[in-house]
Amino acid sequence: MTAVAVEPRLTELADADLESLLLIRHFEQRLLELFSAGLLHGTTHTCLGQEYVAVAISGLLTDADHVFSNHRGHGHYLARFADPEGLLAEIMGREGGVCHGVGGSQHLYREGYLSTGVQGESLPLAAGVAMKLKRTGHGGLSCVYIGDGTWGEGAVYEALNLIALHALPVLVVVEHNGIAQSTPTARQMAGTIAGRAAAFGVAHRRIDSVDVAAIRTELAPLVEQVRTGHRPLVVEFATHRIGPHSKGDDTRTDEEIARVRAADWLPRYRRDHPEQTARLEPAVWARMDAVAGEVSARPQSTWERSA
Amino acid sequence: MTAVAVEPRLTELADADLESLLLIRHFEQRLLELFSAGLLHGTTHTCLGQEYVAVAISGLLTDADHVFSNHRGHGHYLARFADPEGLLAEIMGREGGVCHGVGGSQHLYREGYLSTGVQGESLPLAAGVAMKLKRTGHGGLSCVYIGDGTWGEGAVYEALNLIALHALPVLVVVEHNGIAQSTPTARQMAGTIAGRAAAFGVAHRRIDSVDVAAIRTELAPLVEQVRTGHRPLVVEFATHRIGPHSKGDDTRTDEEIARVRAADWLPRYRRDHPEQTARLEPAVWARMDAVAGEVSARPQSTWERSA
Amino acid sequence: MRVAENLNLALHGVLADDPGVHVLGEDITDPYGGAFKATRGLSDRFPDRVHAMPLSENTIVGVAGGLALAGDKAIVEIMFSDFVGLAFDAVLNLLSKSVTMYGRRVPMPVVVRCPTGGGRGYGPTHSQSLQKHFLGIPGLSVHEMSPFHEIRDQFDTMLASGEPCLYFEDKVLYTRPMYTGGVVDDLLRYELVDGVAQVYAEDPQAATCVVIAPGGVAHRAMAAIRSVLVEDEISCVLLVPDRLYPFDVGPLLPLLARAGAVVVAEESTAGGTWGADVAAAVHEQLWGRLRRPVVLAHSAGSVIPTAVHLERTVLLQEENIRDAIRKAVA
Amino acid sequence: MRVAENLNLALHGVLADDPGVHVLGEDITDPYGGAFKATRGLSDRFPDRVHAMPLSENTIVGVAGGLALAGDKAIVEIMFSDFVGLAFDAVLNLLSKSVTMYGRRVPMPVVVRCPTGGGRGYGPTHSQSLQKHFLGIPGLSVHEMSPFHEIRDQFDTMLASGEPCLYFEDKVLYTRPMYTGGVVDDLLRYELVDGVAQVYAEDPQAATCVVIAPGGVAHRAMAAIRSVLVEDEISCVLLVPDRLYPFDVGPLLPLLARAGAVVVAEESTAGGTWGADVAAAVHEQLWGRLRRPVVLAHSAGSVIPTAVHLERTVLLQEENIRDAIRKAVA
Ligand SMILES: Cc1ncc(C[n+]2csc(CCOP(=O)(O)OP(=O)(O)O)c2C)c(N)n1
Ligand SMILES: Cc1ncc(C[n+]2csc(CCOP(=O)(O)OP(=O)(O)O)c2C)c(N)n1
Ligand SMILES: [Mg+2]
Ligand SMILES: [Mg+2]
Repeated sequence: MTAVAVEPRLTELADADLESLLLIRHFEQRLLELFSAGLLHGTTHTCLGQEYVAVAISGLLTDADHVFSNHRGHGHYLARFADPEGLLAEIMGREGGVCHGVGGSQHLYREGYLSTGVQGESLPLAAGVAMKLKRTGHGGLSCVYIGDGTWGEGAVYEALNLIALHALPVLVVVEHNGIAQSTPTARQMAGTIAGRAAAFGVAHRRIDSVDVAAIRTELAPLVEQVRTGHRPLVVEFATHRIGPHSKGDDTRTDEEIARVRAADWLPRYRRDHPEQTARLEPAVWARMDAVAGEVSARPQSTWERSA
Repeated sequence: MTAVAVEPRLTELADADLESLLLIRHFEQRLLELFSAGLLHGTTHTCLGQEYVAVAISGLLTDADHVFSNHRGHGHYLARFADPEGLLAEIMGREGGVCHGVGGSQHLYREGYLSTGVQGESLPLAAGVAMKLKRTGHGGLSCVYIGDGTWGEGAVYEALNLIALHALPVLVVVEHNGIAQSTPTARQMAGTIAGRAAAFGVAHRRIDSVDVAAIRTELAPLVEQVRTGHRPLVVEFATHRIGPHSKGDDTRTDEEIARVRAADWLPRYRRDHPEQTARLEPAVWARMDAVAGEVSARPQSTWERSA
Repeated sequence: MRVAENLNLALHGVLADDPGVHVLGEDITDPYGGAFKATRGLSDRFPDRVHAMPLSENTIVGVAGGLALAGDKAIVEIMFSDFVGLAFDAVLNLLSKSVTMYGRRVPMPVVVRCPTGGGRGYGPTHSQSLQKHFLGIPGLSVHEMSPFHEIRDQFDTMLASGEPCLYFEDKVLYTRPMYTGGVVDDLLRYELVDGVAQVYAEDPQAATCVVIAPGGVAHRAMAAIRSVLVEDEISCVLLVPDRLYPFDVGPLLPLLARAGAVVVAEESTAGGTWGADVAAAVHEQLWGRLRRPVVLAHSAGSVIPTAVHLERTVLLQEENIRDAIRKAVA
Repeated sequence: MRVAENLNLALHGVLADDPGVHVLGEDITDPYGGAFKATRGLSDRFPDRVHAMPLSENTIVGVAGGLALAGDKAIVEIMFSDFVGLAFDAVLNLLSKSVTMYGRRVPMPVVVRCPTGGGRGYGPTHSQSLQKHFLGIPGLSVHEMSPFHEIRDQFDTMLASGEPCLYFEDKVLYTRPMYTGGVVDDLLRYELVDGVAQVYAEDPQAATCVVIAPGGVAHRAMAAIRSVLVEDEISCVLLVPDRLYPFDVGPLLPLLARAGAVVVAEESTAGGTWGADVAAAVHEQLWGRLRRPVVLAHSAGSVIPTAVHLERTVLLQEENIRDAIRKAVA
């Protein structure tokens, strides 16, 4: 979480991966614009600056895996499903939304994917799914994204204890962006995430890089261990939240915001791979223009109330 | 929790300490007899074999300290207040009970002392009291007794995080008897208690001894650190529950029961200090006879319902 | 057969018949078999689907939800229902919401068993009746064990509902016999109508008072209707439902209207009770046809003391139901 | 003055006047000042008694209890009331029990502030009205913010009660003005009688319908009584209490009896509502003096959707109250 002093050249990614990264970024920037224009209601939490986490992890997952996401989940969803239409329609309450507009930004469900806005709930759920996956024996795992602040919640520890005890195939991805809403991690968390994993005998790996390819290479064998060895793993990404917590509620100092902005992977990637970025980015923009236009024109979602 | 191979001679204790140890033992044996005789209702959890923990710790506490106890709390109470009448009356629902018979065995309150039967609740409460004690600045601390099984509860971790973050004068005494109700610790807990303390940057000391004097000598400087340095501490006693969880619900094997019995401090102390024990034990018996007789003859407690 | 045995058999049966069912809880495995022995023999017979859990009520319920999400089913034992408050969030915001908040029903077949109630001297944190706190949560239903209802049928219904269910088991029932064959004793008969047990000495259609009570209160209610029959010649019918929420008073209205006097008895402490909810529905439906408002009988608005002589002054007793009946028909 | 400002001033005032009061919560310190800015300026002014807490709702409430046990007082902010379920055990079995279960009252002056309710498109887990789940817990009272009640007075009352209090703050109120001087607008007047605001256009003693609603619903209820007055010439009086539980209908009975028609409106989802509890008390007291049963108006028995057009179909609206009034006087 200190700005990277030496910045090695980022590995060039496959077009699909870069597209995924750019899609998440431009999707969310479009969201913030729509909010500013008064076209969206409620709330939203963007993952600006953290997109690479979801893209790196998604590349290590299979269809047999279950993903559990949180309030800051657009990246997790888009990296897995590349479905900006379904997500935008959900957030705008238009026809074709992933959950008919009932769940909204924080509450998404699709086969093998679930998010919720109550911090800490997902780990027990993921443990339960992993119990079943382990029994089924096809090597599926539960992948849970949580933030550093969410380590305040007791449920995280209860579940981690159980996951370790039962040797469940659970991959906990911690997006440690150094802040929870407005509170710096140092004011929320005593000790470290590595220490917490060790307390339960769970493997831990810290990732400081923003290089998607390098991250995957480093994590692939460990993730394989989760699947086949039923060795749960906590991967801690030292990352940076570039945007506000939700909308316009950033009380960090200008210096602090400048510092996190400086850690953004996108300018680095543009600098290291100008040609590829220039080739792909306009198409993503165009796609988001089209998606925003098309979805905004859809009728409001309909929903048959079940309970 | 493995039986002590070499048994060094136990330090001779002051009469008052030995009396306290014996009082707890004979109080609880009397309780089990009263239960068998059908003279007691409800439930009770004895600390047979663990008495020395409470006595050792109580010797390190002052009147400024607050004690938080749990379901297995008779020893904690008696070591602090030497009040078998009040406790027995409470358990029997007779006049003069600590809480007029409302709380019973598990729910005791006296100035500076509180117990409750819901596992995990006491640590947050103790943290709150410690916040106040720290502000007051008279060196008081919160002392919380919990079992190994209680580390299943998320509240323990939430509170520990807070205690460490705010550098609160909290002494967590873990009576690690290797079992929770019927479940061996290995089936309940992944990792270790030491690891858990370390995860939050909290000091930890494991005590394998049953020698009250030696334990106090070892812990005194650390407890002083809790008071004056506001350095919270987890003391883990490797101890043995000789009796059943509550009454007659011991499903351990005969070997296992023999093993825990072999670790009992009392036969050792009797062997090492036969004269002192022979001198004091009859008086404790006699006192418990008198207490049991006197309290049993009291009228039922009365209580003015507040809410 | 005792109720505890019927419960144990139901668990055995569900596990035997459906390979997708799991049982989770604290101290539930053999030889201990649970604090109230309900799960005895399960782990020996189904070792891979009976899971001993650490003291982690919140997470146990969440894990059950995960098993359900993955296509299995789960039955959780909360050792004492008093601790289900630790899982309140998991029940309210995780399991119930998973069924309802994703725009289509996501099945979540989970039963949370809650041994409940007082009368055993276990004290204020091990004796409560918390059913009322779980009423009116969309996607959640609340059921209760009774000596009239075959427990296996209840489990089958709950698991088939595809939504989380709380199942309250009054601890005083465990050692009581299950009733079979329509006979309670030499005086009382019963009949199951639409899942509601009707218990009566004389023709229920001619009863002058209807008492509605969950399973845990049934024995106190039966004692009360017996004594008002003998002492006051008041003929009552007792209705014991198997589900407290949602609770449809519709099918009961003819009986209630004919009697014109209704008592709802439950062990909950005063305030915001299940009875108040039932009463609201009854008053709405039978306005002008009752002699007086539905009489609510419940425990005092008080903590539940440990000492038996004090506990008795707080918890709903047979006499309270008797008094309620007399008030209702006065 | 806006309600949020009144709330903020109340917090400032309590901290300034009583050196034993602490405020605890997530993201409550400056410059952020809380998710809804209620705590703005507190930590700058009282740095050692305003405590930023990790995401640990259960423990925050427990810590507040500890401060109280040690002789201080505490006000907790739960960021969204939806999360208070995580502290259900701490409220039920720790704080409330500490007051009541030790044979004598152990004071536990703790206020748990719960920003609550929907209408802002925050979705199913950030929009609920959970008041009803906390009714009838011995040793616990449930209060609600309103535009008629000086919030400082409410805090003083709650802290002086020596028992834990839940204080629900409907989020839609934050940006609304506080009413002062007995005047709502050109049509409506109000008066505070025994802590209950009476809001009316015409002589309340001559009202044909009484609407009872907590603070969060007051604006919808006022819109409803205004429109039934104009459209249907139905004269209503709206009663807005500052405390939902315990709630004594006694002093209101003359008003209710004279009107003969009563509506209770709340935002809670259907089932086991506060209104049902109020109705039970009213029916018991005014049997034979009401034209029809108390009409309960509440949200649908449904999850609360995120999309505004769907949310509207679920949450209690002005129209629902209007319809309830028409039904009550029909
Ligand atoms: C149980 C619960 N408490 C509080 C909140 C409000 N809240 C939403 S996000 C958040 C901060 C989470 O921080 P972190 O886990 O670090 O994730 P980040 O926002 O940094 O991605 C808070 C306090 C919540 N959603 N759930
Ligand atoms: C929240 C909660 N869950 C479950 C219980 C039931 N219970 C009482 S004691 C106990 C075991 C506690 O084990 P441990 O902490 O090791 O203490 P020990 O009994 O060994 O002293 C259990 C499960 C409880 N009292 N509270
Ligand atoms: Mg964060
Ligand atoms: Mg133990």
